[in-house]
Amino acid sequence: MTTTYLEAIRQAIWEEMEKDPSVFVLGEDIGAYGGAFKVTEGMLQKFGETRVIDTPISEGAIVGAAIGAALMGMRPVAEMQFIDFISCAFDQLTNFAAKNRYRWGAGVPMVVRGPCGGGVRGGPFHSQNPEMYFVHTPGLKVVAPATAYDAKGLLKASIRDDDPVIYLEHKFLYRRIKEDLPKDDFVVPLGKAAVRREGTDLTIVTYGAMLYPCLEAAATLEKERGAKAEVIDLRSLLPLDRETIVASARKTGKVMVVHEDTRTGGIAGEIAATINEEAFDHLDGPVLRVTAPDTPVPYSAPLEDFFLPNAVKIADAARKLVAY
Amino acid sequence: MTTTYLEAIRQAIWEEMEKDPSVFVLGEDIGAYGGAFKVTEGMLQKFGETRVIDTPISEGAIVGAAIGAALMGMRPVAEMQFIDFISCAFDQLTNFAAKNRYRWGAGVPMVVRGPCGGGVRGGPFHSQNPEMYFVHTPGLKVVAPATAYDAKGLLKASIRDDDPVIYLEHKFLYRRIKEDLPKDDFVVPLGKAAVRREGTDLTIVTYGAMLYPCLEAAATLEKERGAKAEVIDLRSLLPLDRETIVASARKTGKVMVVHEDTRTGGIAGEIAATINEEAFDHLDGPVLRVTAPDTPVPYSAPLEDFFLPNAVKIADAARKLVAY
Amino acid sequence: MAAASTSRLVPAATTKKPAASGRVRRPGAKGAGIPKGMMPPPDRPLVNPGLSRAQLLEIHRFMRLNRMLEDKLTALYRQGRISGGLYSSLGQEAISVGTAYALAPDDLLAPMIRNIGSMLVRGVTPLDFFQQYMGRYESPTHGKDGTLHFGNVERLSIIGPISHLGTLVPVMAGAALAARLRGEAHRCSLTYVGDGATSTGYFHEGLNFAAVLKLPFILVVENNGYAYSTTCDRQFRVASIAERGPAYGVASESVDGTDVLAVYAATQRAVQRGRRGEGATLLETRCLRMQGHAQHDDMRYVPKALLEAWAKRDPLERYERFLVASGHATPDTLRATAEAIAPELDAAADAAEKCPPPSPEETLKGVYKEEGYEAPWWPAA
Amino acid sequence: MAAASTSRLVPAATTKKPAASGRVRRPGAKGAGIPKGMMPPPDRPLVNPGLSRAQLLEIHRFMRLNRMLEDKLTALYRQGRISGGLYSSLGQEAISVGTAYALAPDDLLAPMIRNIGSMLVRGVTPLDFFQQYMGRYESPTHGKDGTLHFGNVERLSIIGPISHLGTLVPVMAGAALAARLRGEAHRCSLTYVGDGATSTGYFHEGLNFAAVLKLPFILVVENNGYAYSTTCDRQFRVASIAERGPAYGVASESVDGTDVLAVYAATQRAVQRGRRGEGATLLETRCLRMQGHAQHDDMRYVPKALLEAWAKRDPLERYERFLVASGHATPDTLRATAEAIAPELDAAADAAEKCPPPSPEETLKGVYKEEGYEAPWWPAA
Ligand SMILES: Cc1ncc(C[n+]2csc(CCOP(=O)(O)OP(=O)(O)O)c2C)c(N)n1
Ligand SMILES: Cc1ncc(C[n+]2csc(CCOP(=O)(O)OP(=O)(O)O)c2C)c(N)n1
Ligand SMILES: [Mg+2]
Ligand SMILES: [Mg+2]
Repeated sequence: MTTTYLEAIRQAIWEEMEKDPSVFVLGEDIGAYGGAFKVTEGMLQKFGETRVIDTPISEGAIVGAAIGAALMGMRPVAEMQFIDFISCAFDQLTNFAAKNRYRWGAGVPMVVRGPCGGGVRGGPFHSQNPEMYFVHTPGLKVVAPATAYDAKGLLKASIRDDDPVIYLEHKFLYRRIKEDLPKDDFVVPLGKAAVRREGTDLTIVTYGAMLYPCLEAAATLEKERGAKAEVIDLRSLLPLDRETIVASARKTGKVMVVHEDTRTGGIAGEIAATINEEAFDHLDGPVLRVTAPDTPVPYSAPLEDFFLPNAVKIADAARKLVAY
Repeated sequence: MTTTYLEAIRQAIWEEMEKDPSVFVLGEDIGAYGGAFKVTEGMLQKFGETRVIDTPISEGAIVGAAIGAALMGMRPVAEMQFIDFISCAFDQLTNFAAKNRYRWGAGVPMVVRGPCGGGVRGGPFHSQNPEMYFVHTPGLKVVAPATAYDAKGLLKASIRDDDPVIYLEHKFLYRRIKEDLPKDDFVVPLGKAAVRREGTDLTIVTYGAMLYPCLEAAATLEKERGAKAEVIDLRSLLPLDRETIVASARKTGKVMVVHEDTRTGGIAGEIAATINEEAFDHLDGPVLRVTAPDTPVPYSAPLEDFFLPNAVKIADAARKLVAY
Repeated sequence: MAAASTSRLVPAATTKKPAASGRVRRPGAKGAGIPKGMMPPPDRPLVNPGLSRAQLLEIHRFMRLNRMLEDKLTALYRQGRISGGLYSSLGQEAISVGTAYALAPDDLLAPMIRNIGSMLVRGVTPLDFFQQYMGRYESPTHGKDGTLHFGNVERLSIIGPISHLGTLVPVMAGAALAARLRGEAHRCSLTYVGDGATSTGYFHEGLNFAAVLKLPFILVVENNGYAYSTTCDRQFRVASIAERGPAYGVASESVDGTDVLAVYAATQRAVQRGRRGEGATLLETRCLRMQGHAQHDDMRYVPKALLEAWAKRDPLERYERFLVASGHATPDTLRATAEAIAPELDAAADAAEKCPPPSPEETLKGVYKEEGYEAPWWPAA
Repeated sequence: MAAASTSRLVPAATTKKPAASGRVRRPGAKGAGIPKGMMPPPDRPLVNPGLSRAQLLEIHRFMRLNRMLEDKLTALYRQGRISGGLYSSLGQEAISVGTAYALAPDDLLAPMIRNIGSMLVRGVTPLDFFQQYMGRYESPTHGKDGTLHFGNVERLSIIGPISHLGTLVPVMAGAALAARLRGEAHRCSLTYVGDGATSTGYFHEGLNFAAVLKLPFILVVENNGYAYSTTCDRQFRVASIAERGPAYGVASESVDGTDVLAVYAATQRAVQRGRRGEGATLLETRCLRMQGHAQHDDMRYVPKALLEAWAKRDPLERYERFLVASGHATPDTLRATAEAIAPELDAAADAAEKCPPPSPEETLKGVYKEEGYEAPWWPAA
């Protein structure tokens, strides 16, 4: 039976809660209602209200309480109704959760997850991609699955991880992406990228919902001019799989990075710097970027469509790079 | 009479308050006490408690109230006692202040300022460099002066600017840096870097307190092997003066970026990407980074000294790049 | 501060607690009843606090317009002619209209997502709303944001909200502070939070800030029983949010939010306190959210009996009964009001639909100040 | 929720307001007096709540140790032998010791920066503190953080603070929640905020969270009159933070923070409520910060008369007078306690100083879990 990206997330939580009594979930409307997107549907009935906790609208307390519980040996999974509201818990995440192990050695095994990303006309406050705020915070981990398999495997790995993980699930993929999943327990290790398409002429590095337009652009390029693009899906943003990126850069000599996040300070910069440092001599062209522009996410259709990277823009940049 | 970096900041606020009745200051202990670092000393006496407002310990309300006042046509200057506490106002800054003009056209002319940076054994929560959280937020501006002249001129420009500015003053420089300042009113425009030292062999891009070890390393290099390093002081991080960076990169062909901020997701990545995009053909070597490692800022002397970039580490990297 | 005498035990709550154990009732859950205190307050007769007939009828028109405008938006939404979030204020119109009507035009007002009525009172037109919900170029946001996410300080004294609940509390305290700094200390500042949003840190920081600085700030709590699916007993452990006034040293009051005249009068009292320099007011208004959280939500979790009880307290019908009973209107004149509004709304919706969307490149404009690109750009402002 | 009757005006404050106008008194300012309510509460006799002689003397020893340890740290600081922030609890020792002593060893405790006494009660040793303040490798943080910024959950049930005020409130609510989830519902959770930190959003979110979930959580407010230089009338508009209990539906109490037995007894009551499943307690303790905010602060802004009034209420001297008067000790035995502590502290400080600093490369370790690099690494834990 094929499983949607959303259902994969739900399964991961469900199975981990069955397996490990220290796992519990908390957040707004996650109990009786099953979550704004129904990710936690049925969990209240199954696990009871001690382990499925509807909270007040207090992101600072949700994350703060998760930290306290994690320090006590629990493995809380906190939901942000939309990931945009993680800004209200920014302080607890970046100062308390991220730095605790470094300071007095006590790890904070917790997951904060929520729907990110655009393409659903959500406007400036229901479409954000906040990954870089956390990628730039040593002590956190950040993952962003693109497939149902990874959604499940990465979430299980995140829950089992002994450090705090920000888990970014792309709402555009929730019901649009599905695949057959193995019946048996599996994890996708944090910090390992996946090569989604092998190639020799060009590397496209991406993650999250942008994987699909990248694959489409790669196919176009091959059809058009036989150029073979390698497509890397980062899956984890922190730790970043620099090895896979650098190896591909050395192989193809040409790299572009595609992200839905805004441009300045996006992860493309980090990747460009890494490639400069570790594969400069192999480069046959500049590391290019296809990203959202430096604006909030606009609401109306023509604007949001212009804002988001897509296969056409990616193919255009790829053509330029191939021809470089 | 020479003016310290700290006094320059004080003068900027003082003079703008004298000139423009819409300017006022708010924050914790800034009135009767004159601020934890005495930046607002004497202002309560001079301007009275309607314009010098001691607030409760509520960073979310300090910044929120500043936003409301700015929307009303005022020009609030809010102090964070240490810039580390800006995390508690992250949501108001990145969601309300940053996005308001884009959404319904009303600008939010305000400044949030506070002491940043390490080197004073402040530990993980009194030494942070939070610039990238804001550089990655379209709608904000971010400045980080390195000299007393810039401290004054940039702060005046920030207060007069019609958009929200995060003003990062480096506490290590407060009383260590001084210079003669012009008697007349002056501003340093936002978004313009300064070339602190001209050179042809190598470009070192930096900002804030790191300017000084960079200049020291440049001098060492020249003495040692006659290599002439150009040193660029960014001054503004957003908008970023890409022109000056790219022009220098085209001239020297070798660029390194030095920042006190942690490495992954630091501004060096953005600069590396920009140079790749706009000066790739001129590069004779990779864009290198000298930065703090990806850890919190440790407290004890041997650790903090190891954590911080310094002239020795910068010179080492520069030698490598020159020899590339 | 008074001297802290010796050990002084303050009772845990001044009134009945919502729940007696760590396990909390869930009204939607199987077999659960209606939590105490969710039923409507006693149905007292409406009392005219001294409004003229013209004013009374104007209030009526705004409430009717509020309702019909939202009905129209819902119809458009179902037809796929608008997208994004659509949040209803059905059953809460008396709160938006009653509070906004009690303000002077230059008092500062910030709506939350269910306060389309407040914005109507301020002079925002149906055309503005339709353009906004349709994401048109001439909308108050050039299509960059949706719903009620807009404002205009200069001409309408409206500050627009963002989605993040509670943020407006300190922002509007700051607006009141700014008015005082500008020598306009008479200008009060008013905004709204839901029962749910009282749990945000901003509620506390902002109200306390206003209290300490004695700002003429009015925080209206629309206690509509639910925050999305969450009932008040999962949100706070007090019987009424008005009980929090003393914790901040501000005046507080709780009124029946289905009685527009009671809401108006309570807001007036708060405004008067503000103008007299007596500081902030926390004003709770009680009601029930009569539709789902937003269009997608079938609110299965709301007990039928509760909806039925509150349906009898429909604020518009109550007010119309009062107007007729008090001789200010007849069923015919009331019907005429509605009949005049309907074609107006149809025309405005059609006009909005014909307006052009923004050009894609508009995306890049206006993040920072740009010469020649100045707000407000929308006709009504 | 109780039915919201009709318009119900709650009085603005249950007790005297701290200030009558938007302009607020500043005690440090020229000509200003001492704000009402800042003077010490009446000096009532201490009452033994049923502690044995051994316990009474143990409490005394902890208080004496608290004071002498801080004196020693101050001396070291002045000699340049420790660096970073040094915050004194002079005059507040009864609060740290009294609250911590009322807990069971497995109750969860999170100190704030002035609660070295609480940590002593828990079993952290002077050597640990000296190593920590000297940034030594064997300190509880390997030199990566300073002051009281450390904890140990497994063996001491201590969660360490960060600098950001208020953060611990929800964190410790979460710790109590976790205990309940683990079937250890008897474990209470206690932490501290200052008068200043009550203004943080976390105070509200965390206390409300604990209230709604009915957690056995005790929030001790150390109202020492000042937040850095800021007096309470700039921080809140209530006479006592205990007045905020009803706003959360939790028990609250205000006690004389210079009376260690009153603090102990009040904490015990809170613990008992927690263990009985009656939820959270907000416990205000009144005192004066008898030194500057930290070492650098000469606290010019604190009126002399205020300091003198509170100096007479020194918690240690008060307690010693009680012990002597009640026949539990003599001046000689009390002196002997101090004399036994002094060489202990000197030895610990010297020992710490001889310990090696961390190697520079330690900087890079332990950001994430690393095999073979597991806390706690310090001897006492
Ligand atoms: C800080 C924050 N967290 C979560 C949300 C998601 N959210 C939007 S509305 C809502 C419920 C609000 O309930 P209430 O405050 O009672 O207002 P009502 O919808 O009943 O008018 C939630 C949880 C948000 N907008 N902001
Ligand atoms: C969120 C936050 N804002 C500001 C500070 C800076 N700061 C440290 S202590 C302090 C005063 C605290 O006063 P109070 O809570 O009364 O505690 P006390 O020092 O009196 O014990 C301030 C403003 C901080 N640590 N955290
Ligand atoms: Mg509600
Ligand atoms: Mg204090």
